[in-house]
Amino acid sequence: MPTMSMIEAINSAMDVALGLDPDVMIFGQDIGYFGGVFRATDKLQQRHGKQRIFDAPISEGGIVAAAVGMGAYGKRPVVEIQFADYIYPATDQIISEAARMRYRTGGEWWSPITIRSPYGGGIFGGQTHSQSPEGIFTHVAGLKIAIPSNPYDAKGLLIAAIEDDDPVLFFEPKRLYNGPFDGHHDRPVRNWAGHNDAEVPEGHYVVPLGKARRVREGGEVTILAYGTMVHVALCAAEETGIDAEIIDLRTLVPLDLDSITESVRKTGRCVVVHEATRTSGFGAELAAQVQEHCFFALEAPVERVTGWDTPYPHAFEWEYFPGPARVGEALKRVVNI
Amino acid sequence: MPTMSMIEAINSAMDVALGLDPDVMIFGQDIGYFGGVFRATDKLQQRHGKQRIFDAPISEGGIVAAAVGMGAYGKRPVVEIQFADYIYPATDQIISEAARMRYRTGGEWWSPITIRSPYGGGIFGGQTHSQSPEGIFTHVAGLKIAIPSNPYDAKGLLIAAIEDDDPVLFFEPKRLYNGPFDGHHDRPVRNWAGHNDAEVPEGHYVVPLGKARRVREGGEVTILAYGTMVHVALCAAEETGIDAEIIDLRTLVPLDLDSITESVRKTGRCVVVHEATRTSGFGAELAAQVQEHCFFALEAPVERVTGWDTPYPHAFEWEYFPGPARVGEALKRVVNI
Amino acid sequence: MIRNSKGLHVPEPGCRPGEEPDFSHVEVPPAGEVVRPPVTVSAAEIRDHAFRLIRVLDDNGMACGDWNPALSPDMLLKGLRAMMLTRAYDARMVRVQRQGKTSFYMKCTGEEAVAVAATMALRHEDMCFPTYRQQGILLARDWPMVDMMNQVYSNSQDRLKGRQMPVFYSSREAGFFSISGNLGTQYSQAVGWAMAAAADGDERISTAWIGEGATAEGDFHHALTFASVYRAPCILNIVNNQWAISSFSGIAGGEATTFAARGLGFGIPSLRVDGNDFLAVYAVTAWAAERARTGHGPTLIELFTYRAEGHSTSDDPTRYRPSTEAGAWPLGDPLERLKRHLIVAGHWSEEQHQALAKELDEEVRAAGKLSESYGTLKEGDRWPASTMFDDVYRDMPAHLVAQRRQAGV
Amino acid sequence: MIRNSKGLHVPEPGCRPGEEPDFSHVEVPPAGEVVRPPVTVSAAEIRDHAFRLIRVLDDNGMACGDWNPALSPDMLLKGLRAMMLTRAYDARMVRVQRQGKTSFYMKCTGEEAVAVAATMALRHEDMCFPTYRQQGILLARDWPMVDMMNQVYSNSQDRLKGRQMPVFYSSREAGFFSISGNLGTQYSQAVGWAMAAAADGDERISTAWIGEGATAEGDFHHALTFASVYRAPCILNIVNNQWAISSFSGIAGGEATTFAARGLGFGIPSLRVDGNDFLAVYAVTAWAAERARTGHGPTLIELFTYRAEGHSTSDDPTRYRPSTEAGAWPLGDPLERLKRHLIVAGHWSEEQHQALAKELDEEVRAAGKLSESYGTLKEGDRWPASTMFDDVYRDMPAHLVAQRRQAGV
Ligand SMILES: Cc1ncc(C[n+]2csc(CCOP(=O)(O)OP(=O)(O)O)c2C)c(N)n1
Ligand SMILES: Cc1ncc(C[n+]2csc(CCOP(=O)(O)OP(=O)(O)O)c2C)c(N)n1
Ligand SMILES: [Mg+2]
Ligand SMILES: [Mg+2]
Repeated sequence: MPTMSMIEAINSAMDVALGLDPDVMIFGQDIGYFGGVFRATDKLQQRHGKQRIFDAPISEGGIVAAAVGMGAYGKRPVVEIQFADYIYPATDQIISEAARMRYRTGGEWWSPITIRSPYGGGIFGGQTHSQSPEGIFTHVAGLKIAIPSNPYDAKGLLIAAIEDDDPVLFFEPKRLYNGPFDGHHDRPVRNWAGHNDAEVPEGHYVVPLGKARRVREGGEVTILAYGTMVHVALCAAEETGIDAEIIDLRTLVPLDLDSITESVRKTGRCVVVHEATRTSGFGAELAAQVQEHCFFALEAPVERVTGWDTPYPHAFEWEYFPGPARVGEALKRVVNI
Repeated sequence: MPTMSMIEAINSAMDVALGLDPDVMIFGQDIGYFGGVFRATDKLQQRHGKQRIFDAPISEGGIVAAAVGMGAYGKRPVVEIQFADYIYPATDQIISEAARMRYRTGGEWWSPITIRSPYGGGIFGGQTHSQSPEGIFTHVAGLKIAIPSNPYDAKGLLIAAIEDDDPVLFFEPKRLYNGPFDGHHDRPVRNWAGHNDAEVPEGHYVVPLGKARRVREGGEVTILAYGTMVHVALCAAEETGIDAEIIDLRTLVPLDLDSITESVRKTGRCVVVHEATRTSGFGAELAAQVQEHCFFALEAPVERVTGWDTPYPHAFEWEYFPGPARVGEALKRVVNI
Repeated sequence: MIRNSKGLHVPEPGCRPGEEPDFSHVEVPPAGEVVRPPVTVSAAEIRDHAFRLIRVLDDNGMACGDWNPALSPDMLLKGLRAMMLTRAYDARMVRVQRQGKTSFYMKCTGEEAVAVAATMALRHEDMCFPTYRQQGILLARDWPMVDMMNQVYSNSQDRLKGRQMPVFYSSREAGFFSISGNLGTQYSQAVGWAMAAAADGDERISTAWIGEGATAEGDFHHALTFASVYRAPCILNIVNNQWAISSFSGIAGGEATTFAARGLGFGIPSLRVDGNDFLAVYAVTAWAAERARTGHGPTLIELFTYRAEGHSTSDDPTRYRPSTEAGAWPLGDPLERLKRHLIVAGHWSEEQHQALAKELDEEVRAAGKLSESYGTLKEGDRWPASTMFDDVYRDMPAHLVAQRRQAGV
Repeated sequence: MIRNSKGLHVPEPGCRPGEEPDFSHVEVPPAGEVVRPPVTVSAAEIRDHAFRLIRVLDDNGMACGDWNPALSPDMLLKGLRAMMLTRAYDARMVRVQRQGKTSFYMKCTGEEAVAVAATMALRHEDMCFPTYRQQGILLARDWPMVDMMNQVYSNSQDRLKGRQMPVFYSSREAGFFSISGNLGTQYSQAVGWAMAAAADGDERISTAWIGEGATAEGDFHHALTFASVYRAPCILNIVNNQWAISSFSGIAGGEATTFAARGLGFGIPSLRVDGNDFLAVYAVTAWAAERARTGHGPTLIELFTYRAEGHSTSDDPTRYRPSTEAGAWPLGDPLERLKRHLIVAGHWSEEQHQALAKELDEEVRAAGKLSESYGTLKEGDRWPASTMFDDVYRDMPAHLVAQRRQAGV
């Protein structure tokens, strides 16, 4: 099986979708001839033609609106928001329109659209190229949210997202595009070669939305993570020697609650990790649900390790990023209660 | 002391602010000559002049942007978003600009702006005149969020918000504008006359941001609520006869954590109530924090009573609204664990 | 010359309650004056059209000039009937709202031609992205009125399952896109629809409507940008009825220029038309539709009209404008003008008109009774409450199943 | 005639890598051709200006026509110096970025006049709302270069405390508003600032810049709407450098019309100017500033120029356009053109120019060394990490105090 980086896997997912379904249309800023600022759509215009994959004006609201209209026509649009930090001008079209279309029309129309966007920090992008806004959108009924942590999942989840008849926000951890990253920013950069989850089939397959994956079995504590933080969690578990079970959520909405509660009931402890700011991040929902469903199994409060409640500061990227040291400390605190 | 409805108290707050500070400027859709669709700015243009309070185009993004620019100039703008459901076109200016201005300029510029908006259901407004989007904004570092539950607080908090040098979102429970509302929609409508908290001083005073208020003392369970839900919670406590302590948060950010933990440590039980959809609503943050800080005092999981994870459906308003019956059931469940 | 260095300019309408209505700023050029260019014309060649006013019907009910679409008496009568039906429908629905049978209603009185004439100039399979004031589209497309009423009542036969506020219709079959509460969003969606049609080599086109007030939203700009860039086959209508709730059109940016002019900046041919002139509205729509269908891209049309009644049942217009303003409005009433044209042309009489009015009232009353038998917002049948958890997603996810169970519905 | 009924029209630039650069679509009218109207002119009277190109400097370095601002040699030399300094500054900062001393950099090569000439035509106390490509404003206002470098390095003397990406300067003292990473947001803020100034009867005006690509954002539309409605005393510049990262201006809507034309739809006087002509940029800015200051409201200016280098240090323009395109660009280089004008006029010589270039290089080098002594992104001093919790709010709330404690910084 070929080895792919995450960016190649994402490219392959779109290539496959374009090949199989003539209704797939892809557009976004710089994604046509140029192939995207991260090369996610590299060569796709050359392969599938300008009518199906093309550049869009710098107008995130217009891009999502056009996708909603195309969806109403019967197309299956996939759009790119160049950085998740730039999704806000599209908020109204996402929340008031795409998310609610099926509901407000009694099922007569819907928005089978996928909104891809690189998110997260770790590339010195400062406060406007590093954000993790997923939490905001998890509050909106009608949206699905998927976030891959490796090339295999990236391709399978993205194909699932494109084929899904509901609007899906697909956030791509940009720090993982070219290699896994465990938060040790001072060590040499790795690429995906040789990584288990970098073996990616060439053709069509899906990783279903709504199914988490246990990436590490353990008995002492459950770590809930997604995206880059899965790798950080793995690293923290190794480094502390704590017998942590790690669940890669893969989809935040719908949430695979069964996998979570099963694990926490077993371990009795839970740490939630995300890069987004803490207050009202998706970690809050996870902590709330874990204590709702596993209260009597819990031996310690659910801890959250997250970005601080500040914008992402350029020079203090690594003080901001919730790396393995901070996750490790939380693990120690939690298992020692 | 005069009795004021909440809408009169809000009007009075702006009147006072306009009178005391020449830098206060107020604008929004229909708020000038007409005095606002809910009459919040009734007669203010006539009193303070067209240069300081005027109609704005139907452009929420433009309104907030203009406020940010005026704030940079040295003004203290107060803007109205006609319904909280229509705040989304302004998301980028609120999140990327107003909230981050002080931080990104090292304190050189800031956004001393107040964004007022009627929110919540109970008036058959359907899915676009009923929303409670506060949870989304609590995730954004740099914003403050205040929500009054009565005329006295409404005026005092609004003056505090206007005088605050940080951007404040001020959500007004529209169902409370003209009278308290306990969720019994089938009973005669009440007005504020005779209500304790409807005695409102004519002049200047503030209710400080960040201070909750215990509106009912009790020993069995703590209810955390804000806005309309404070009245619903009071009603549920009376109707169930459960000795609930009720805390009116008044400000979601910054949160008065001390008042919360003090109460929950005493009662050992906690129910969180809000009208917004459940997943990732502010209730998630409250539940997460309560179990973080009061874990060993808790005798039951923190329960959330909230709007369902659907848009607000026109004909099923009362099936959607988390009324006293649902709050009461949660109270019973929690105290019986 | 206006100086604002000593103050902020805040536009004010010409008159306020208690004052005499004043339309002296409204120029009413003679009918037939504006030339009709070929549909292959470039935007640059007809920039001036954005500042003119295309009119066909003159004060005597005669059709003038080369925009005259020369419609058959049948078509004219169909149009008159649809406009009269719209007005009768509106009248009843406001009445039932006042009776408390539903929560809210919005009339389009005085603007019926804007929806009806445009719809008749389109093909049935063309797609409409309306606002809440184009109920005339549905009626012109012979969509069952009782279905519309069911929506207004949120009753057991409401195809929107009681979820939307009154008048936020949706009908895929009628090519009438779901109305959004959020102003402006449909405008850029309509362009996306047209882009998809173009990509498919589909002959269908899309048409969108927006109020002059809502043109201030970003979506309006996105729509024009995308329509211009991709030459989308669509018609972008601006309904300038001069009011946005309590704000006159100056607050929307109508003081310094026309709304049609907005299109000039995008190289989109832009027409300004007498929105109360059925023939003119028909003619410009047909022109724009032909342009779009033959691959010449979008057209922007400002329909100059007047909102003769309140914004909705929630509002009292006498608080912000003279109650006599509607009467003074110089472009008249679209129904009266078309009626007169038909009579002058010998196709219609006062008696026939009265008879039709009566017939339509009957039709509306019968539909109303039928719809009420399916329930109203306050009484009778509606959808089971459990359905409020449906259609959030195509398949109900576990958390909604759990919430439905918890709701006990 | 283009038919898109059989397909979606997707604009394409005239040439791609490997092809010959092609600027045949660019009309270069003679200098001095466009008339200069009085500042009291109405938008309607000069609609045509949006489609012309105001030029003062001709190919021989002569200043022509009634837009010639007739600047003193001192002013011209000051302008030349500021542009040269900007270019030297850019050159060094790209070099240090390549050396890994900071994360990112953006040059404005070929567009120096856009910022420098405009700034010189403004008063020092007028407020600027720039994008990331108007570093020339700061240098023209004699803002210390070392302060700019400190920001680029996020070092211990960075007044933005290491929080912003390189080149996102901010200086209240220099009247240079905080640059946002989010395109377009400053445009409508600038109008708000101007509205506040007008309300105070303040003589100061605001000026905003936006890239042609970013005009597609809603903020652009909001800015024009508010500026038009309230006649805000501001200058709205569109820097049409023909590229937005890899997308040519057709993707922004520049195929069917000019960007200056965007203003026509709002009744805002709109000028199109040769952005590489220092004198022309100065002249139009001065004209617009006088308009604004004397209460005649906003002006829109399209500055037609060319982004001679990559978008930023993160991008390689040879992937999407011929590498020879910059050389073929017909409007030349703003520095060269002003230099030539000065030489032709007898105020300058090649020798003086070389000497100045050397002097400026020295100045930049010295500033660079000083700034690096305060630290770079990767080495040396920076702000204490604890300060990353400051300035989120005016007063630090309890939860941030707790987080700072937890961070152990
Ligand atoms: C985004 C948004 N902002 C505000 C509103 C509230 N609102 C509803 S209708 C209306 C006036 C619209 O005026 P116009 O666009 O001229 O349409 P008209 O009512 O005249 O047909 C306003 C402000 C809304 N529905 N959506
Ligand atoms: C809201 C938003 N969307 C996208 C981006 C990413 N982006 C940064 S610069 C750029 C191109 C801007 O082009 P233009 O406006 O023409 O300015 P120029 O770079 O030519 O000066 C893009 C797409 C952004 N910064 N903000
Ligand atoms: Mg209107
Ligand atoms: Mg550009």
